[in-house]
Amino acid sequence: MVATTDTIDIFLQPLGIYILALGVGFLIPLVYRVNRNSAILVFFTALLIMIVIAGLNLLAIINGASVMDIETAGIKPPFSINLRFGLFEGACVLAVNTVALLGAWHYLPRLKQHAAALLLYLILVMGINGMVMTRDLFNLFIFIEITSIATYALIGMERTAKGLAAGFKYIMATSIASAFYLLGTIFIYYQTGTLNIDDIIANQQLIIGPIGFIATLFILTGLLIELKPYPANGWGLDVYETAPGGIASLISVGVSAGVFFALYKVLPIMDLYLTSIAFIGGFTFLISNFIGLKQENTKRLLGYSSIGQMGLLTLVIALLVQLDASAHIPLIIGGLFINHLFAKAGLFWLAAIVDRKNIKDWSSIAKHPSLLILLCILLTALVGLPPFPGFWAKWELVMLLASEQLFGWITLILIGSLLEAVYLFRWFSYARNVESSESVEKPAEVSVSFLQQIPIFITGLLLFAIAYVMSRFMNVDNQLIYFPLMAGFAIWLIDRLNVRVKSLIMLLAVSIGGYFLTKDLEGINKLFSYLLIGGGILVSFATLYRHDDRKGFYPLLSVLLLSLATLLRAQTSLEFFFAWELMALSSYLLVMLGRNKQNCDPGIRLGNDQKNDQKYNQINAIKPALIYLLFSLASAYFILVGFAVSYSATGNYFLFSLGDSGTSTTLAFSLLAIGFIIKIGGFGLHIWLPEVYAEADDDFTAILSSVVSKAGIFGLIIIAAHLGVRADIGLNPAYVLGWIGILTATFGALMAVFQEDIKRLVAYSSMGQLGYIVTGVALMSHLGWVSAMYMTVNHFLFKGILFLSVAGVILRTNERFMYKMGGLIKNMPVTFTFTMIAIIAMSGVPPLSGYGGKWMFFNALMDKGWYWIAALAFFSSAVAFLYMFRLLQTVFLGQRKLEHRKLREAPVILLIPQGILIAIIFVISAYPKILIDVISTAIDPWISNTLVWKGTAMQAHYGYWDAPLIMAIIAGAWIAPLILLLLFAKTMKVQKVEQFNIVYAAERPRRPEETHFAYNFYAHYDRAIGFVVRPRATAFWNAVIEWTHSFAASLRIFYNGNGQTYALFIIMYFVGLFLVNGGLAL
Amino acid sequence: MFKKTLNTEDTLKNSGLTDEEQQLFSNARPQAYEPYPIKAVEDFANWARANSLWILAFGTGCGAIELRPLMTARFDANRFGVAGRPTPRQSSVFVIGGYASVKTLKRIIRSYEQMQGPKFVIALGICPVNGGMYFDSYNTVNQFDQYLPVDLYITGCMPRPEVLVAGIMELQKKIKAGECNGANLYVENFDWYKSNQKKVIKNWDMPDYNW
Amino acid sequence: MIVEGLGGWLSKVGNFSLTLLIVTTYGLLMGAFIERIIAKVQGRIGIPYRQPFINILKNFFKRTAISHGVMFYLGPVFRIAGGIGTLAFVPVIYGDEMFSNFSMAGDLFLVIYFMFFGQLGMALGAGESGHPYSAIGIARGLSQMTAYEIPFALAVISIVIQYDTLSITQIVAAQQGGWQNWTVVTNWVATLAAMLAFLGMMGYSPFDIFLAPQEIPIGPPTEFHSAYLGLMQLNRALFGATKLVLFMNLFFGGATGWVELMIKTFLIYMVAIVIGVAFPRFRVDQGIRFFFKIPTLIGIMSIIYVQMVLTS
Amino acid sequence: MNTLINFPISLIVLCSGFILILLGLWGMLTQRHLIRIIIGFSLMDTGIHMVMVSIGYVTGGTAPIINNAVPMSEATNLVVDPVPSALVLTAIVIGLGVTAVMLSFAVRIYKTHKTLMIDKLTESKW
Amino acid sequence: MKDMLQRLQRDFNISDITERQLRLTTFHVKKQSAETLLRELRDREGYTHLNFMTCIDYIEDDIFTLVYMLHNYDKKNTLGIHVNISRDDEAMISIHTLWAQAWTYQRELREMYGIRFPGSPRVDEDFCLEGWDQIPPMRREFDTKKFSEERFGHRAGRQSEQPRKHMKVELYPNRGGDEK
Repeated sequence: MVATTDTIDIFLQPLGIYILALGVGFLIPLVYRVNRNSAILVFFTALLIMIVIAGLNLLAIINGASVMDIETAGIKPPFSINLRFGLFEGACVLAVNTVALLGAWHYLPRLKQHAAALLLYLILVMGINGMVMTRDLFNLFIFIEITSIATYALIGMERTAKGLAAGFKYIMATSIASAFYLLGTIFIYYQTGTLNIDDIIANQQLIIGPIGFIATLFILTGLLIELKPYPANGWGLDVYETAPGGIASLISVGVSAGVFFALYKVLPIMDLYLTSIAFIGGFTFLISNFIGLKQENTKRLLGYSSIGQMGLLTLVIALLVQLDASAHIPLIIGGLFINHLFAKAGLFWLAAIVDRKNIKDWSSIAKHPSLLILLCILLTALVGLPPFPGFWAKWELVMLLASEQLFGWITLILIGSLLEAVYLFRWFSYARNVESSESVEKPAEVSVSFLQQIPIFITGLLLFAIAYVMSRFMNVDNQLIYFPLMAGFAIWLIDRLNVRVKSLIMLLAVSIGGYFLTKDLEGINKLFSYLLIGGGILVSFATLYRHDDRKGFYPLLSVLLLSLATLLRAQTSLEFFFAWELMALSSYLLVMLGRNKQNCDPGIRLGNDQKNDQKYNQINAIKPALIYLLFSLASAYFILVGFAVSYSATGNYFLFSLGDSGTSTTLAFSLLAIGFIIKIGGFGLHIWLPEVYAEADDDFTAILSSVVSKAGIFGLIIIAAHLGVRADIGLNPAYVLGWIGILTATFGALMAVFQEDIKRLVAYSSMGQLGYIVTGVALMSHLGWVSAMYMTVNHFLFKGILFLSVAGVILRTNERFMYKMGGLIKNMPVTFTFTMIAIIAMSGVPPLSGYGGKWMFFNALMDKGWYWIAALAFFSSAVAFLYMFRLLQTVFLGQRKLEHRKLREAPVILLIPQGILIAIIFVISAYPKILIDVISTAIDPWISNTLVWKGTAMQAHYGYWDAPLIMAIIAGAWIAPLILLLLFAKTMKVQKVEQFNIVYAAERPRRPEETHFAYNFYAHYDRAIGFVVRPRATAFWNAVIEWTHSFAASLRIFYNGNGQTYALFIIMYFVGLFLVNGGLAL
Repeated sequence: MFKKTLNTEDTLKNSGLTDEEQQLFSNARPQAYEPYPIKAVEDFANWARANSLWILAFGTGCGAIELRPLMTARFDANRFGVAGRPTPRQSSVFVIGGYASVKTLKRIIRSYEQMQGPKFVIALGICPVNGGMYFDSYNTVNQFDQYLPVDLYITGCMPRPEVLVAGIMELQKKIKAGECNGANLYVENFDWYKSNQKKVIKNWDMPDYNW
Repeated sequence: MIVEGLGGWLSKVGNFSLTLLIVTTYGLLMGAFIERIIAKVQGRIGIPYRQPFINILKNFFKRTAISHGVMFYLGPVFRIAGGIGTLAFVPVIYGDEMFSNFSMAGDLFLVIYFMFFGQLGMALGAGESGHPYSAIGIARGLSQMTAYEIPFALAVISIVIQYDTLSITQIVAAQQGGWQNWTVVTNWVATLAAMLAFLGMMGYSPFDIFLAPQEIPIGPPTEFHSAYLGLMQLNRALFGATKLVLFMNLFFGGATGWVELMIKTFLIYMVAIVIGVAFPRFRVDQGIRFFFKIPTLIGIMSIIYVQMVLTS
Repeated sequence: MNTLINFPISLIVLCSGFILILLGLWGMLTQRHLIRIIIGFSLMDTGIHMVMVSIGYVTGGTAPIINNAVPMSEATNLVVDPVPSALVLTAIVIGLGVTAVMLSFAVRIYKTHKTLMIDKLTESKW
Repeated sequence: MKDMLQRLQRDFNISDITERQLRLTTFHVKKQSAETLLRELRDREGYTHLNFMTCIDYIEDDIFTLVYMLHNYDKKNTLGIHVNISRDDEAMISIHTLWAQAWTYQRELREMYGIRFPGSPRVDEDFCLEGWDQIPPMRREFDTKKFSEERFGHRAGRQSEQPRKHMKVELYPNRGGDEK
């Protein structure tokens, strides 16, 4: 017994992997001849045991076992080759082997056709394991070559013309790289007399002079080339493009992992080159992601992403070593690496089973929810959104870099990540794109068996699991941040239930969850919790009006609402950022669930010619959703850097210590403010807003505008409270913020004036109203903040009403263009009344609640001496009348269309929340003190109270405002003439007439469409000052997009497909490295 | 206040309209109004009406040119409370400016029906009386009062503005005396007027009463 | 200004009703007077002084009417409520508690914003009439309003800076003690900008395109008649006079008695009339562009002027 | 001791090794025919092997057998380093393997493309 | 001018060339060649402006004479092209292809004379008369007086005078209206 356990113990040594691979490997052809299935069984058993070996050993090490050094032939190093199995090696091997097993599962249909294929696969895996574990330079070479040869052979087995050509280029390139490596190895040996890496490191003083320089350079070039740096990586891309998914995934994640690990091992002797390595990595990351923008071939796209990720890893490892921050390696490198490993492998397999060459043809999976979910999970992980490992790693990385003041690298990494998100999620957009019926060539539906999806599914699960483990490692104590995801998952489980049932369950769950999450908040957070959670649930109640199934809507909505709750709860910037990203992601997916009836090209060109109805009608939610995601990500990155700047100054993540940022305060404030402004849709950064609001589901737009946009306001107030007020920030950023706010308000209002689409109109209006709030926050005075909060509450109230009533109108008329409606007051008197009250409240006309906000705002502006802003605010609130009247006039008043005569009132479910909101408006209008007292209490901790009340009247430095009295006077002034009119009406014969009984003489009205003055309603205004609102921002961003794509196109001219060119680049790469690192000086 | 439910006898057929258009136009029958129950009030009201004659700015024929000088310095009808009004809703006096062709008659009827009572019609020139020089024209009506009630004729071809002023003063006298009941006349004999109108207007593609 | 008890409030309402009556009557009379002046310029006699009253009475004495719906009905009510409310918030006679109305409820800002109330309600009423001309007229009127709001807002901000208050009573108080203290003297730039805006506000030529009597018969009120029109005519007199009172208070030293008020408001009104009779009508986009150019520039200068000259 | 000391054989091997490497690289980069490229690779490979061998050579050294002729204490000076030779053996095997794979690729490429010119194999690019 | 007319005479066989006034010449042309002639005049001779087109009813000759009035801005003269069409077959080629505005005239002629212009836009819609249910009113066989009395009635007491007779009485009251 003892003996057997010993043998098992010995067998379970890491060395067992090699024994197993070689032994079983060469056994397989034999078994294969006997029985194919048993060969496969053996094959899988071998892979499984490899995992078990790696896993058990890793567990042992985690449990405190010492690092295992395995010597062969019984001789101590340096004279023997030896393997090392430490924490990093173990983790890497385990991950690679897991991917290999899943990959084999995925690739089995092809693998099982040849015994040799099975053998080669095993050898390949073993080679990778060897690369990771070996501590011998030459041995490393052998493992690299073993891996390469196995790869060549596997590639060659797919006898496609393209695959063979690519394979040959691959061989050429890697053989040159290996040659470099071998030369370097031998020179190192020449100088140090040893091949053992540890010995070499120990004796690195021996590596001197030109020979030492050349030797290290050779080794570095060899390894770097294997990692496919730009531009010497065309061959790698060709292989990614042409190799079958199973192989490509192993090359991308497995081989790269091995080589990367090898690089990590030799880095200690590469001190001289660390900067070069960092630059190469960063450059490759950035450029690959740039070029990815132009790529439409699925696998090549993945190739670019893969190369980019490896570039990022290279950059990070070089930086970490340079900064001597090896303590961060497990989290950052590990996180990024594992993230890349699983996500990329999963994507390659997904690409293989879906088998659509062009990403534009991926719409064929639009009706496969499981494939879509998998794609979404993997892409989300790859982009580094929560809760995946990449998110934590990126956070750690940025914080680390910030604390070292390396903002250049942060910028580069974030730009690269953003670009990557662009093309990856564009791919998702194509996949989500349901084909329209008129499309001529329809890609055939994909038929994918469930079994094929399992490996991918497992990668997804692993990603979640690892993410959780990572968050534990990062000391994220607050497990509640996962609550939204869990709730979402739970609700997803019941997604098959009746829509009413599940929506009610969702509402209930969110209410309970939201209550428990937010019950112990106080101050501003408490106030916002009423608004975001209470308001969110109230507005979400209206989603019940839809009868269709809405798969996925409710889980995502619960994630969104609960992530808002966790956002409010956040104590640290990490929690805040986590919730923020979760909110962005879930709202992106929710937007994407919106209008999806027609086919469209989700390419990210912005804006559209809205006068061109035909074209305009064809839009659907996919393109705006993508733009929304990108702007959200950009916003998140600004916030990330802002937090990082603050962290670099304070050294901790707590939100309340933001204010201690010292000299970095202004920078942190500006970055954070930009981030939130993007989310709010500030001037110049607003272009995502109208399209998203227009194309999202009508009820979800209400949530977006009235609830989600408040998250941005919340963030702004939080940073203003922590950074702006306490830390005595210089006035300038706040003043700039004030201008941004008021320009947003002005241009939002002006844009809204010229919209034909009802949702766009309300969207621009929403943007404009948020502009006032931003300026209010920027005032940094008590009155300013009270006005900002007051307007925030108001904005929630009337935007909720407006978007819900618009939803009702759209539901009934099935139209979005206002000129196609008209006269609906007869059918929908309640909706009209609600809309009218909301609009009067919004316009700021006394006595309704909007006036209070405007009054306090104006007084605060005057107090502060921001006169120009006050003038613009005045102007924009006047302009607001134009679009508000237009909304009422063209939709509810004027001539009703014949086909609209039979319309019914909007569903009661839509009206109930509106009614409640209206009631709140009236209460606040009559007794604003209720609300203002709450607000004032909430912000008193930050700014001392300056409000003066005289009875019911509020006193400011300049003016005074007595809301109940105003209400009474206006009621009196309104009722008196009404009575007069009613009296006189008694003396007359008043005839109720129909819509065409209007004044006409020469020609009588023929059709309501011709008689309804609605299209291009403000044509004269357009003639007068329309030039101000020509879509410059859109044009600018389009130019940015165009330029970026052209730039990307020009970056890839190196990839001409010729193997010799690629080889030349490799040699030039070496020469370049030689020159840059001072080769001539030797 | 609003008479929403009318029994079927009170409604008009509006047969000149398509089914779709039927729903767009009111089919209510116009109704006569009584004088105010108190005589003094009625007299006062008539006085006010007489001194505030708002003429509909619709020149139906050649006589329209004679209306223009009324407002000039020489005749200054403003003195009598006369003013032009571009919309029939607000006007109280309709001046038929001479001959009325069939095509114009249709517009005259529309505009007249859109005016709110009490409303007054002044027929200018000889043509509304008996066709005048257009007595044998294929498209000019010969007896205008067959189609609309006329409160006052001012004959001539054409009458000069002086006569018009005199006519307006005469009309004021009549209004003050409470004799101008054209609107009620029209309503009371509505079917007769309507049948006369329809006799000459062959393409009756409008509601029977243009509210 | 402290009002106590029900009796206090009732007398306040009573006083306000008196003010309302006086101002409306004055507005109507002034309208007739202006008409007569114009007639004299044109060599006519013009309407009798009683004519505006008769017109309104006539409209109320109409015996038939039509209704397009509830909003059509409420439109004129909103309109005149706007007029009455605006007057309620403006102190009419300086130093006279009786005619200070309800100005303790709100400040200048309230008055400016409440001016929109009537316009909005009227626009809704006209909208429900379903007449395209109404909609066109409103579209033009509202656009023009946004344009003249700019110089007006700038001028108001300028004087608010100057007097350091938003309270109309205090603004008037600061101008007491002789004509040299009037805003028109102390801050003539702001007054100039405001008077240019005033031209647009009054809706006389050259800025009367939104009424355009011939092209789009009378614009927004195309469909309104009888008692509706009567209310609107009342409001036109009332609201016009209120605006004059407001301008008088802000820029011309206010008034300490009714006679002073009448003289001052009449003269302010004459500005609009003189310009009105002398200039042809602007197209609406020309009008908007006009306000965005010189008046806005003057408005900007008025703030600079206040900051540089008056408060330094 | 020997004239050859001034002109060590290892240097000759080293130089010719480098020359072969460069020749091989030149061949790989300039020759468009696949077979010639493979030959270029072989040349380069051989060159590397020669370089490796020359590195381990000790002038006048003997075979790395530790016996009486070569005392343990002077082994490092007298004996040719055996490690490079051992490495070269492995490297040759690997080089052979790679060459074989390349040739098999060439065969298959000829079957699918009917050409052996590398500049015709540019299906995938950008 | 003369040259042109001669050429037209040669090519189009125009007849009855009459110089009505200074700068106004009229001539007749056959119905078949009328459109070609008009096109020629417009494109070659610079008669780019169609002043009007109208019709004369020669019921005695059983023809309608269509008149096309063309103007040359360079030469500042006008041509009247007369085309006789039979009253039995009152159809004419539409010239809206030459002058877009011609469709209005053609619509009017269609309404007033019943002349058909196949292909002319909206030619059958009402032009001046709305709901006309008689023969076209400008045809001379249409008795307007009878129609007017039937349709519009006749107010008693109206006296009608023959203008010629009446004027004689007016001018020579002494002689009882006798000229002598």
